Amino acid sequence: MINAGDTSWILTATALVLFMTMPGLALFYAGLVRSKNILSVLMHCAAICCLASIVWLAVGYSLAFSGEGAYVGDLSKVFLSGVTRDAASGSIPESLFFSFQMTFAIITPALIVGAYVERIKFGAVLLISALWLVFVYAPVCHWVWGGGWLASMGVYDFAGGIVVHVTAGVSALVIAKMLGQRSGYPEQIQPPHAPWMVMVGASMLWVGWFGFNAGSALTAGTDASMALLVTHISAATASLVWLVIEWLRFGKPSLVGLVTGTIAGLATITPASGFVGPMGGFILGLAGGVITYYCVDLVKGKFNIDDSLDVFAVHGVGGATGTLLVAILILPAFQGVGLSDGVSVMSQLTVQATGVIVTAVWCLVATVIIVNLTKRLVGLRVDEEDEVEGLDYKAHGETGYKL
Amino acid sequence: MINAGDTSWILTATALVLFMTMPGLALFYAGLVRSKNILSVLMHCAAICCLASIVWLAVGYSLAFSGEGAYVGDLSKVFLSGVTRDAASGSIPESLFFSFQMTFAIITPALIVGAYVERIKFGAVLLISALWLVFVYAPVCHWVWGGGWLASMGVYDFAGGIVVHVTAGVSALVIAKMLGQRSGYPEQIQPPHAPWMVMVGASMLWVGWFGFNAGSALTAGTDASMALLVTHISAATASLVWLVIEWLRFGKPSLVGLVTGTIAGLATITPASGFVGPMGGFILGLAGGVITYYCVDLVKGKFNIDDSLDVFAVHGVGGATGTLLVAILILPAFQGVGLSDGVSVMSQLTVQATGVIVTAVWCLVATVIIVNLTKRLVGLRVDEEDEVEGLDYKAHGETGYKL
Amino acid sequence: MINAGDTSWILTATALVLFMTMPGLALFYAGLVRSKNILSVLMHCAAICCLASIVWLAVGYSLAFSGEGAYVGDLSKVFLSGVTRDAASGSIPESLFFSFQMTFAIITPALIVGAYVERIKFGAVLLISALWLVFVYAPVCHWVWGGGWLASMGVYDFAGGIVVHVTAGVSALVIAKMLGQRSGYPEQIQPPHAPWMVMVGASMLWVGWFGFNAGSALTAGTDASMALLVTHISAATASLVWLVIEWLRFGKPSLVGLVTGTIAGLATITPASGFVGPMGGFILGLAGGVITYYCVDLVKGKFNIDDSLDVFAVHGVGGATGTLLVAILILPAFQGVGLSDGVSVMSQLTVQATGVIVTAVWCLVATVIIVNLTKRLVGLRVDEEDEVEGLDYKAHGETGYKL
Amino acid sequence: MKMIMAVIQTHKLDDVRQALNEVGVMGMTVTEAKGFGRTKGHTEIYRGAEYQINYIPKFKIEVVVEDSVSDKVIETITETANTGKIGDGKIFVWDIETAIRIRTGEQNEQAL
Amino acid sequence: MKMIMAVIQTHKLDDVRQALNEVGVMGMTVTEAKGFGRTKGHTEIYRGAEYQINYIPKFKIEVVVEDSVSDKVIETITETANTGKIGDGKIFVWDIETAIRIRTGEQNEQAL
Amino acid sequence: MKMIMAVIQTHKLDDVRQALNEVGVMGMTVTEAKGFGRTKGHTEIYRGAEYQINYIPKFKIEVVVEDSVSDKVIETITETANTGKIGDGKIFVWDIETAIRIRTGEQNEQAL
Ligand SMILES: Nc1ncnc2c1ncn2[C@@H]1O[C@H](COP(=O)(O)OP(=O)(O)O)[C@@H](O)[C@H]1O
Ligand SMILES: Nc1ncnc2c1ncn2[C@@H]1O[C@H](COP(=O)(O)OP(=O)(O)O)[C@@H](O)[C@H]1O
Ligand SMILES: Nc1ncnc2c1ncn2[C@@H]1O[C@H](COP(=O)(O)OP(=O)(O)O)[C@@H](O)[C@H]1O
Repeated sequence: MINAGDTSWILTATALVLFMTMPGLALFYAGLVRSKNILSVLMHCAAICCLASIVWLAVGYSLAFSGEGAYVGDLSKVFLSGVTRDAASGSIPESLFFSFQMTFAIITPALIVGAYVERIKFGAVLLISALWLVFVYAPVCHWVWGGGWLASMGVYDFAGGIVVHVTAGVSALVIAKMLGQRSGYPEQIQPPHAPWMVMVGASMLWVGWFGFNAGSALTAGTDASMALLVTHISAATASLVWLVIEWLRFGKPSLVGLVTGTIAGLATITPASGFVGPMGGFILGLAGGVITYYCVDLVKGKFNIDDSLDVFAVHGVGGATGTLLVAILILPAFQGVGLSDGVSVMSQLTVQATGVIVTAVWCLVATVIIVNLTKRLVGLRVDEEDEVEGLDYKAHGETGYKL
Repeated sequence: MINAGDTSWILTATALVLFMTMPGLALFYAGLVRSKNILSVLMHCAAICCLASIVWLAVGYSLAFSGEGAYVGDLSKVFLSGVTRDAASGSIPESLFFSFQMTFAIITPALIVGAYVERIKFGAVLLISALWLVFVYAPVCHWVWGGGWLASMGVYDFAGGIVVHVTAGVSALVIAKMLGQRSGYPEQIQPPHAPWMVMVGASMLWVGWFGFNAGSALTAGTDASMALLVTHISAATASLVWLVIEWLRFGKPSLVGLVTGTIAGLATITPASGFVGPMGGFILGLAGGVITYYCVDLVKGKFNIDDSLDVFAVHGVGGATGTLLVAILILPAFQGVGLSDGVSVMSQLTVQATGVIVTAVWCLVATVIIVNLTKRLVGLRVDEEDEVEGLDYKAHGETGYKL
Repeated sequence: MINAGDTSWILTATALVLFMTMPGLALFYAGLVRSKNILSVLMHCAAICCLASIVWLAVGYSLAFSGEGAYVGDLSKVFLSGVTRDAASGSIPESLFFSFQMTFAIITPALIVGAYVERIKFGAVLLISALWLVFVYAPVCHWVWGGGWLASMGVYDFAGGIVVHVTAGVSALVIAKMLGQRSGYPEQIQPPHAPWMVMVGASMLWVGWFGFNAGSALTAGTDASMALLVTHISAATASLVWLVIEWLRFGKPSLVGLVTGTIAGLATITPASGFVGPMGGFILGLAGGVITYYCVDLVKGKFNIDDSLDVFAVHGVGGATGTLLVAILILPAFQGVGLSDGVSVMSQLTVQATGVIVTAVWCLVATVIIVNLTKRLVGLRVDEEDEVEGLDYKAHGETGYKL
Repeated sequence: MKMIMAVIQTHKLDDVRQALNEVGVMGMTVTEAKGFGRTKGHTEIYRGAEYQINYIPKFKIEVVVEDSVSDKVIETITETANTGKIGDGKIFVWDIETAIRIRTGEQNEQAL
Repeated sequence: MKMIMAVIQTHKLDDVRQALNEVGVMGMTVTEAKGFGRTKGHTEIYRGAEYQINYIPKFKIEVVVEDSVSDKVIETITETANTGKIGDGKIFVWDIETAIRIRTGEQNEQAL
Repeated sequence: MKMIMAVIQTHKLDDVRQALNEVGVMGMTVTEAKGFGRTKGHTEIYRGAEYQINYIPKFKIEVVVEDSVSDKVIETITETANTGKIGDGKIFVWDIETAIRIRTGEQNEQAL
């Protein structure tokens, strides 16, 4: 039976999560690249938003949320056929549940954009994103939220630590590796061309994340309220962690550093947001902030992979951290909701780890195949000259700034 | 009896629709002009927002939503006199209904800004907008939503295909024609000075449009949920249509092109958003995308009218398209809600066409009178030199960028 | 007993009020300074947002909203200890009430940023903000909203005329005075480097203010609806007041002027938003607009205090104006809710005045101490050279624009 | 060859460019500049106070031409950039020793 | 006449302008430039890594004056633009053949 | 001393800078410029219509060097800035009378 209060909140949450991508994430990423590529990044996010919506309507939603399969849904709901106007999903209309989930299916491939900016072909962006949604996102979404095998194991992933951040992060790393570094990397790479734009994007992501995490309660009550609270605390804490580390290390805390911490804190709390209390949010912010900071170094410095905007280090690692720690921070001792009866921290931890690892492996395998296929069909990189002159004009015929 | 869930959603929707104008539409338009006029466009939108709010309180709301008249309301609710604090309108407070409708009365004249940018006198903007609200918007709003003659005929216009987009589009065309082209048009006209700003504005419009269309349900239930869904699908589809056309035609899909498609798709679905299903949304996106794309050429290329930011081609034509197609796509065959008993597609189509045509004619006549009057009273255009040097400094004493 | 409709609205309102600071206020302020300091201003707002959240969780909320004390709360709710997941506060979860109030505790110290931009040490920003929250904001919040002595006196402050605007305004003036003017003030001070950014920030503040004022009803009903309406009317009216004054005085109404009026109108209506009707909103807009306009001159021109972004003149004076006028405009004669039985306008006015004056005095005293302490501990100003070269690079190692 | 450097009003750039084109100038280089001269800049109002903007945006044009045509070019610029208002700008001329076209390495007259 | 072109620290512009004003310079043209010299630019930190920004923002001033006053002008700039720190910049001087005021067509000395 | 002014393709700046460094050029000043020459600018599509962008962004490099090394420097620029495509740019050279290092007041050769 449909509840107007719950429906009202999820309508709002859907708007908030769309806002995270359009324009939140788009601005966050666009400010980080060089000015000659700003429009291409905005274009990637916008085009993925549109394409993902159609793919979700066509097959994505059905593969994720229909049928009884352990590994993937069926095709009974393609184009929402058979879903009547007044069909309900819990206390909200199914049409709304579809839309809310769609906004997740939009932002997840858009997160990956950060891995391949400034050098990828636009055609490859579209093809990779579409295939990835169908073969990676939809199945994993089914495993965790669609009644699949991980759900049956009792995995905890409230708003997408596994479904969104681990999948995006791992696939981002794979794509970055296969695509290769930007020409002139790392010497000629410049710091963000518009830190103010990065901050604005991050702020929009923060606000939108309330819809992302608190909306995942699918009702407007205590779960949503506590989810909002812990989400905020984790974001604030991780931001301060980055600020402090930079201050100690370089004597100058930076704006881009602080807001990177914000995103790290948000990604980390995501899987736990429905299960932990304020203290849990605080601890996750601390952990997520510290770990992601050092992982950025690790990926670029050690592995020497040009995951250009640090999607893996921030989202993948952050999401995984939260997914694992929830097994402990869920305890009432940390103001959490507590584990189900008969479940021990260890056993839950095993389930959580299984979820993270199996998902990571699946992302790795599938992404390698998708990227190779794309390479054959449309090619991956623009040629050197276009890359040097910038994608804005070369790929889209526009220039970012005309002052 | 007031429902908290419905009220909650319409409070949110009101914020979303205000957000569409401030700053959504303002940024969308400001990014499209030359940098010497960016502030004047923001100023037009902001000033209209303030002025329209007061006009709406003074007479607009009363003319649109009071009394029994077939053509216009009465003055019983000027300044909301007689509307008690706890007066209800359906399941929400009337004060909220007033505010929600006010945000429509704000964005509609603001849409027209796109027709006269870069050359109009600021005084003319204010005078035209105020008169237009009283003599065009309020009456038409009454015809369709205030129990006027079109409502009695059973016209379908869920969120403003006729009331908002046809009125704004037609009047925009008239004003552009009467005002004349920008000096140096078309040779010296430059492409958008800040495509990134256009994209940000369009994204905000997209998100805000959820409040516009789903809010028009005035309740938080299945109607609102399905309206949100089809609105999104139409926007995504039309965006991809523009992307594909540009790609085929020029080999380079542009960011401004894609987001123009977004707005076209949103305008097109508006009148139909409460009556059609996903398939209807998809078809409207296709139709709206294709038709508006070619109408832009038509107006500027053939008619040679400098409707500078294509208000007529995108909003007028899009809104009209949706208003007509709803008569067909409302059928259950397309997942629609179906026509009322005894009504045939043809008869409904006639009603819809009547609404569009009569409204267009009224806009034409009234706008011609309003513009002529304005010309006499305050003049229409700034002088050539001010136009060349830019309105930002000449009309507002400011400069857009000081880096 | 928790109501989903009310909860839904306050969840949304919380997001809206966070949005006011991140990025609304940050952009509003960043656009007003010179381009060499844009990032430092964004950094101040973002860092305060994070720090204030943690301080609020640690002690702020408890000091403001726990216990029976007349002057300050107790420590029973530090880190929300003892607040169970399903604890309710009225018809919403207490966790949500905490978060909603937290967003107020974030924006209030952030408002003060406008007083000390372009010359303060980053360390001083953090220390002053933290101490100020604990020793000024939390107590005053308790006086008015936490059952303290002003509440007992029956003071009217619906959404923070005293708690937010008077406190921020007065403390801003004190800090500006103690900090001293920017080097080269006033000759070398430049007008806003990015008026467009100021307008975008102001627009976000306007939209977010719906959450601020209408959210303060803590329910989704007639109070929230009327609060939204009067808030909007006051904002629109005050904007037009500034527009008209500038037009008459200089012949050129400016964008920055108009949106400054918007903020003035919003600050002025805040304390009255739950008690007055449309007419009251209109009158408050007029009064707030005129008074703040002339106070800006007064502070900078006469007192010669470099309250750089006019926090006192716009927020302090606006908030005080509304706090006093509510005693009259609350009358049914002005469509208000009326005074409680046996209370006369005069007696209420005395209560309101007492609230404003005592709060102002407390802010003055406490701020002087806090600033002196900060001076000793970390110092207040960057050295001349850093100030001349700009805080962005000198304090944060970044540059605002790389085109 | 001569370097002809002109500082002109921003809104005159297109006219000057076209005029130079017509007298056969093949190329020019333009930079945004801030000018300061008799015209002491404009004022902007911000929250009731007047602020002096000391510099006026100008375009600086640099054209290198053969000696033979330099007078014609100077004349053309003087005419087209002229509005008779203070702030119209200046033209400065000096000798160029060598000119090279990077693409081909051609020198002097051939390079222009 | 002489063209005196100076590349200076950005924050010295106002001082230099005033000083030149006092020694009677009627006009100058300023452009934003990126300098590269002994001072090898600054570093920015981005997510834990240091990035070298090779260029330092500078202002390029161009003043054309009569031969007689050029030494005075050069001196003035050298003094006011000097901070004693590396990166203070350079002054380059060369001969100008003709100067024209676009507004009036006046030539040379009259044009300055 | 000679002023060597070169207008080059924007994406060639880093290469040129490094090359000059290697031949011992201690400093240079760079300004953003809009070029106009044989290459008549590019076109942008906006809502179905083509727009001509008349100017192409270029970088203008100014290097002052001793006469002795000027040929080497010119050569170096010509080589590194060359892509063989139209629009590669130009180099212009003229005599400098005086050069001063603001920081020290050193003159001419010592100032470079
Ligand atoms: N002596 C000079 N050296 C270099 N540039 C100059 C000089 N005098 C004027 N200019 C440039 O010419 C522009 C116009 O000069 P100005 O004196 O304002 O107008 P007018 O030349 O019509 O008297 C100035 O803005 C400045 O850019
Ligand atoms: N040979 C040169 N040609 C042109 N500009 C130069 C030259 N050398 C230095 N400059 C300009 O002067 C600025 C300051 O020079 P630099 O060597 O950094 O400091 P200093 O002159 O105090 O040694 C440089 O940033 C550059 O813009
Ligand atoms: N006569 C000239 N004076 C000044 N700058 C010039 C001149 N001719 C060309 N330039 C500059 O050189 C650039 C390249 O010239 P162009 O003719 O387009 O290519 P190319 O030199 O390869 O023929 C132009 O964009 C312009 O900036």
